[in-house]
Amino acid sequence: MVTRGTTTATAGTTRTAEERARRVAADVPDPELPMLTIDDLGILREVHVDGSGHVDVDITPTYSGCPALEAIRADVLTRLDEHGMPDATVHVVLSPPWTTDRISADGIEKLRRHGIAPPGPAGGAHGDGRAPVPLALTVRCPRCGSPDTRELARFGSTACKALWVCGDCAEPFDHLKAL
Amino acid sequence: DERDDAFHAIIDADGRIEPRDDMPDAYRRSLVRQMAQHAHSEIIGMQPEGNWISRAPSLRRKAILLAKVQDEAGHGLYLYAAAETLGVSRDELLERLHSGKQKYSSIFNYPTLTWADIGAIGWLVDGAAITNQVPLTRCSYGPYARAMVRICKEESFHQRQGFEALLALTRGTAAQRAMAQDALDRWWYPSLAMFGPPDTPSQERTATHTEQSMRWGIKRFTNDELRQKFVDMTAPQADVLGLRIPDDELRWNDERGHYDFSDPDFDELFRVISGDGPCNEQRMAHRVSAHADGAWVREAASAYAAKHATAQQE
Amino acid sequence: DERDDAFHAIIDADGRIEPRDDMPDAYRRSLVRQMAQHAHSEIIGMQPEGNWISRAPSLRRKAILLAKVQDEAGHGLYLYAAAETLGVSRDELLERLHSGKQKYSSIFNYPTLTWADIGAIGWLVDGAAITNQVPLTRCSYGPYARAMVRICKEESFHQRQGFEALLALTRGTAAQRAMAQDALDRWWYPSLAMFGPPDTPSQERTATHTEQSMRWGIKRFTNDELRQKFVDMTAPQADVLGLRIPDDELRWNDERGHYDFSDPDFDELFRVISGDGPCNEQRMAHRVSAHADGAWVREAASAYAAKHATAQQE
Amino acid sequence: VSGLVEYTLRLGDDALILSQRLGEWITRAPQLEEDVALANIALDLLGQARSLLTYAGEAEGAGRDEDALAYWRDERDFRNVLLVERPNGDFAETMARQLWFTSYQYELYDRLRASADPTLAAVAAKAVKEVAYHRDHAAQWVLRLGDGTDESRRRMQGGLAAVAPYVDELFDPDGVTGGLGAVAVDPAALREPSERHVDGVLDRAGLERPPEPAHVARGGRRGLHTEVMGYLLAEMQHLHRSHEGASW
Amino acid sequence: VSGLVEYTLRLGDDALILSQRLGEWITRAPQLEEDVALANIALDLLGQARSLLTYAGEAEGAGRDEDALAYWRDERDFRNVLLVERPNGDFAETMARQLWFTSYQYELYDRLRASADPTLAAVAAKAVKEVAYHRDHAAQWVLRLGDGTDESRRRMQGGLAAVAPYVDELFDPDGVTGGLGAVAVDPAALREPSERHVDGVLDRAGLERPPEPAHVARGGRRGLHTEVMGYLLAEMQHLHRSHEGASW
Repeated sequence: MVTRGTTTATAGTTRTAEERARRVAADVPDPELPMLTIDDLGILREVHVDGSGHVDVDITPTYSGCPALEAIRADVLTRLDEHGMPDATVHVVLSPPWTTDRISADGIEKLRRHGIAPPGPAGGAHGDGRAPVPLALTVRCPRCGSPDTRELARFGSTACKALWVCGDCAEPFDHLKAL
Repeated sequence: DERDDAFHAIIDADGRIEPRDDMPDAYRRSLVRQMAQHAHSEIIGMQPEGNWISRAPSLRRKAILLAKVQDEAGHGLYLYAAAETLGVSRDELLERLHSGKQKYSSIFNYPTLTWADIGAIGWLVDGAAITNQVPLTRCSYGPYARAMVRICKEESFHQRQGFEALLALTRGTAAQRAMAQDALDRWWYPSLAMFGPPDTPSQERTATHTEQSMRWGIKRFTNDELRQKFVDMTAPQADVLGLRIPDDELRWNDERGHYDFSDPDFDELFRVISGDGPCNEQRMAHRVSAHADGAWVREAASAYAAKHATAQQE
Repeated sequence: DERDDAFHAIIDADGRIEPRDDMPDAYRRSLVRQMAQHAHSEIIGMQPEGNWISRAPSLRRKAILLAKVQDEAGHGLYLYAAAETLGVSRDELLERLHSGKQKYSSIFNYPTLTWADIGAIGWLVDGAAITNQVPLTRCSYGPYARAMVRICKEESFHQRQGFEALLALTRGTAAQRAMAQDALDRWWYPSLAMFGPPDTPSQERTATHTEQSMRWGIKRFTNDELRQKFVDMTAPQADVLGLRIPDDELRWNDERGHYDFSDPDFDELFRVISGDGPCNEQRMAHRVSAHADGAWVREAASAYAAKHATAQQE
Repeated sequence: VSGLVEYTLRLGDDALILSQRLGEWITRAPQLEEDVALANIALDLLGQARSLLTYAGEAEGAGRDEDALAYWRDERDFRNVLLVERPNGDFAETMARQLWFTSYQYELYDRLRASADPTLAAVAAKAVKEVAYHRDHAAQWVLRLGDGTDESRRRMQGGLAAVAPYVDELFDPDGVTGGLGAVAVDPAALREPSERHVDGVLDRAGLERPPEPAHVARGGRRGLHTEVMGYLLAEMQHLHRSHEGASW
Repeated sequence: VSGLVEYTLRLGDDALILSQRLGEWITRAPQLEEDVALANIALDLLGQARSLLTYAGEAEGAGRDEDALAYWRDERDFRNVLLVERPNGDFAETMARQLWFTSYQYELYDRLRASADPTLAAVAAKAVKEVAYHRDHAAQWVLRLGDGTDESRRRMQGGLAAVAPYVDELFDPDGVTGGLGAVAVDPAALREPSERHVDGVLDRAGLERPPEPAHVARGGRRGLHTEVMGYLLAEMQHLHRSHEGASW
C-alpha cells in the first residue's frame, strides 16, 4: 500500500541485474488472461535490484478487489526464484491507478487475436478524474470486424470485461472496458 | 444432399461449423442440448458456492469466491449467448431448465456443508469440468469451441485457487485438516460421476449417443477416457495436499501407465440425475423463485426499452 | 344521578368497581386506554427481547429468556381479556394499536444491540414497570387490580433475573463488563422517561389528566413520585453490580431522604412517542406483518369453530 | 464415542434444534395464544435438550457440559434429524412438522421410560407428559387448518408435502440403537404407531397423505445436514463462541 | 483511537458491509446480468474495504490486519452508516440504496483523491473509477424501473421511501472529519452534489422525492446500529471466530 519512489541504479551490474529481473517478471502471464503477460497489461510497474541483490517488484491491481493479485505475486516470486533471484519482495501499489491505457500495443493485439475486443482510450473520459462512465460507441467484433455490435451486459465474467454480441456473425465476445 | 455434403466435408476435415453454415437438425439439437446443459450448470453451480460468500473465513477468500461466482454467472451469460447463435433464445432455454426438460450437472445436487467444500469444488469439480472441456476447445462448432477456450482459461485459475484453499487447510490446524479430508471424502465419487456412465457396450443407447457425438466432433473422448485423465491428474495432487483419496483400490499401475481406481456408484448417479439427490429440489426451487421474483424487473426493463425505442423512432 | 353516586361512593370508600357495576363513560374510556396501552406494551415488548432468543449465550439464559417472553405474551393475553370486561374486544384493541390510534410504552422503540441489553431491560425496564404497577394492585377497577397482582409477581421475578444476568457480566471478563456498562449507559434515561412527563403545572392538560386519574383511583402516584421511587430503588443496586449510572448529578440527598438525579430528555420522550424513535416503524411493521401473515390461520380457526358449532347444533 | 453418548446426543440435538426453530416464531405467530404455545413447546424441548446434553457430556467423560456440546460442536457433529432443522415455512408447514415430530417423539419417550438406563428413563418419563400436550396442540391445528377454509386446507396439504421427504429418517434403524439393547428404543418400531396417529389426524381433518416424495432426505444422524443448518448454528453459537471461557 | 483510524474505519466499514449485503443477491438477482453486476460491485467494494481496513490497522499500530478488524470487532465497534446494513428488500429498494450510496461515495472519493494522506488519496483515485460504474448502474436501473411498468414505478417509489430515513446520516458532519483537516472530506459538503445527482436521475425517471420521513435514523458512526446488524455479523464472523488463530 506504499508508493515508492524510484532510485537510480548506479552500478552497471545492478542495471544488468535489474533488466534481467524485469524480463523475468514481465513474462509472468496474467492468471485470468493468460495470453497476456502482466507487462502487456501494465500491471507490472517498477523493478529494482539493490546492491545486495534484493529484488523489489511493484505491481498494481486492475481493480480494487482483484483477487488475482495474490496469484500474480506468488508467480512473480516463483519465476524470480527459478531464475536465481530468490531474495525478492512484491509490493502492491495503488498510485497512480491502473487504467486500460496502460495495456501495451502488443497486449491490445493479443487481446484482439484471442477474441476480446480491446478497450477504447480511457484518457479522455477519465483524464480529469471526474469520470462519467465512458460510452463505448464503436466496439468492433474481434472476429469479423463488424461494427454492428451491441452490449449485452455491462459487467462481464471478470470485473474488467463487458459482454457484447456481434450482429453480423452472431457470436458473443468480451470487451475490455475502458477504465 | 448438397448442403449435407458441405457439412460433412467440414466435419471430416476437422474444420469449424459456423452459425450461418448449414447443419443437420440433429446436430443442431444435440449442440443446443449440450451447450444449454453447460450453461445451466454454470448458473446452478453458483448456488453451492454462493452459499459460503457471506461466511468466508477471510476477506481474501471472500474476494476470491465472489470473483469465482461472478465468473460462473459470466460463463452462463456467454454460453447462453453462444447457444443463441443456433437460433434458440435464452428465455427458451431457461424455460426448459425450469420445467425440468433440460438438466444441469448432477454434481450441484450435493450440499456444501463446510468451508472446505469450496476448496474441494474448485479443485475437483472444476478440475473435472476442465478435463471435460479442454477437448471441446477443438469442438466442431466454432462459437462453442471458442467459448471453451475462454472458459477453460478462467476455470484453470479457479482450480488452482481451489487447490490453494485446500492447501491452506491441510497446512493449518488439526480441525482445518479434518475439514479438508472430510470434504474430499464427500466430493470424490460425485466428481468421478461427472464424466457420466461407463463406456460399456451393454448400455447401447448411451454408447450410440456418444458415438454419434464423436463422429460430429462435439465429443472427443469417451467418458471412461476422461475419467481416467482426471484421476491421473488428481491423484498426485492429493499427495501434495497430504489428503487421502477415499478409494482403497487407488494405486499407480505401471503397466497401464495410469492409476487404477474404483468407479463411482453409477446407480446413485442415475438416481441423482432423475431427481433423487440431496439438493435437486432445493436448487430448482431457488432458481425458479429467483426468476419469478425478478419477473417484474425484467418486464420493467422491456417496457422501458420499448418506450424508448418508440420515442427514438418518433 | 343515582348511578353516578353509587360509583363515587365505591371510589370514595376505596372499594372496587366490578365489570357489571355502573361507571361513568369517561372512567371506562380512561381505563380501556390505560389497560390497552399496558397490553400493547406487553406484546410489543416481546420484540426487543425476542431478538436475542436465538442468540442467547448459554442454554440456561436461553431458557430464562424464552420463559420471560412467554410470560409477556401471557400477560398480554390476560390484559386484553381484562379489558374485554369493559366491553371492548381484543380485535378492536389490536386494530387501534395497528392503526396507531393507541400507543405502547416508548421504551420498546429502542433497539437491543447486545446481550447485556437483555439484562438491562430486565433490571431497569421491568423495574420501572413494577414501580408503575405495584400501586395499581390497589386500582379502583377490580379486574385490572387483580391482573396487576399477578403480573407484578412475575415481573419481580423477571427483574431479579435481569439483575442476575447483569451481575454475571460484571463479574465476568472485561469485555462482558464493558458490555454491561454500555447497556446501562443506553437504557438509563429511556427507563426514567417511562414514568412520563414531569409533574410541572405548566403542562396543564397532562396534569389535569393525572389528577382525574388519581381521583378515580386508577393512578396512585404522580409521575415524579414514581420516578423518584425507581431511582431510590435502583441506584444502590447499580452499586452492587459495580456499574456507574450515567448521571453526574446522581447522589444521595440526606435531607430529602432520596437520591438527587437529572431528568431524562423529555423532548426526546415526546419525539419518540410521536414516532421519531429508532424502532417505532420497525416494531409496528413487525407486529402488523405478523398479524397480516396470520390472518388465514385465524380465519381457518373461526371457520372450523363455526362448522363444528353448527354440527353440534344439528 | 460410545453408543450411549451418540444416542443421547441424537435425542438432545433433535430437541435443541427444534426448540431453536420454534423460538423463531415468537412475536411472529398468527395469534397471541400461539406466541404463548410455541414458546412453551420450545421451552419444554430446550429443557429436554439440556438434560440430555448434560447426560451425554457426563457419559462421555471428557468434561463437556451442555453449553460445550451446544455451542462448540460444528455442523458435522450435530446428530439431529434433518426434519427439525428445516426452516419454519408458514404456520401450516410448522404444524405439519410438529404433527410428525410429536407423534414420533411421543412414541419414543413412551417406550424410553422403560429404558435400562435410569437417566434416560427419568428424562423420558418427565418429557412424555409434555410431549403429549405438544402432540395434541399439533393435532388440533392440523384439524382446524385441514377442515377450516379452502386456503388453510391448501396450505396444510402443502405443508404436509413439504415435510414428507424428511419423515422417513425419524424411523431409520441403525447399529447405534441396535447395539444399545434395552437402553435405547429401536426407531423402526416407532413407525407404525406414529403413522397410525398421523393418519388418524389426517383422516379426521379430511386431509390426504401426500404422494411419495422423489427424494427421501437423510443423513442428519451422521452429521450430513442441509445447507440451512450452518446458518442456524452461526446465529445460535456466534455470541457464545465470541467469548471463549466466559460465564453467563 | 486517532481520528485517522476512526475515519478510515468509517470508509472501510461502509464498503465492507454494503459488499456483504450485495453479495446476498448472488443467485437471487432478477436476471443473470445482474448476478454478474452485483457480484462485480460487491467485489469492488470488498477490495476497497480491504485496502482501507489494512490501512486503518497500520495507522492504529496495534498489529490488527484487515481480518482482525473485519472479523473480531463487535457490533458496537463497527462504524458504517445504517443505510448499508439495511436488508436488501426487493430489487427496487436495493437500487434506491445504490442510487444514494453511489452518489455519496462518488463525490466522496472524487474529493478524497486530493487528500493530504497519500494512501487515502491512492485508494480513492483507484476506487472513484469503479464507483462511477456503480453509480451509472444504479441510475440506469432507477430510470428503467421508474419509467417501466406501473408495478415497477410503484416499487421504485416504495424503495425510495424505505431508504429515505437513512440518507441524512451519510452527510452528518462531526468532530472526527473536522479534526482531520485536509486528510478527510467533510461529509456535509457532499450533500448538495449528491442530491443534485439523485434529483437528476429521479427527474429523468419521472419519480418523486419521497416525503420527509418521521424518523431520521443515525448512530452508525458511533456504533449504534439497527437490530439487523447483529445477525449480519454473526453470519459473517462465525466461521472465522470458530478457528481463532487459523490461517485460510
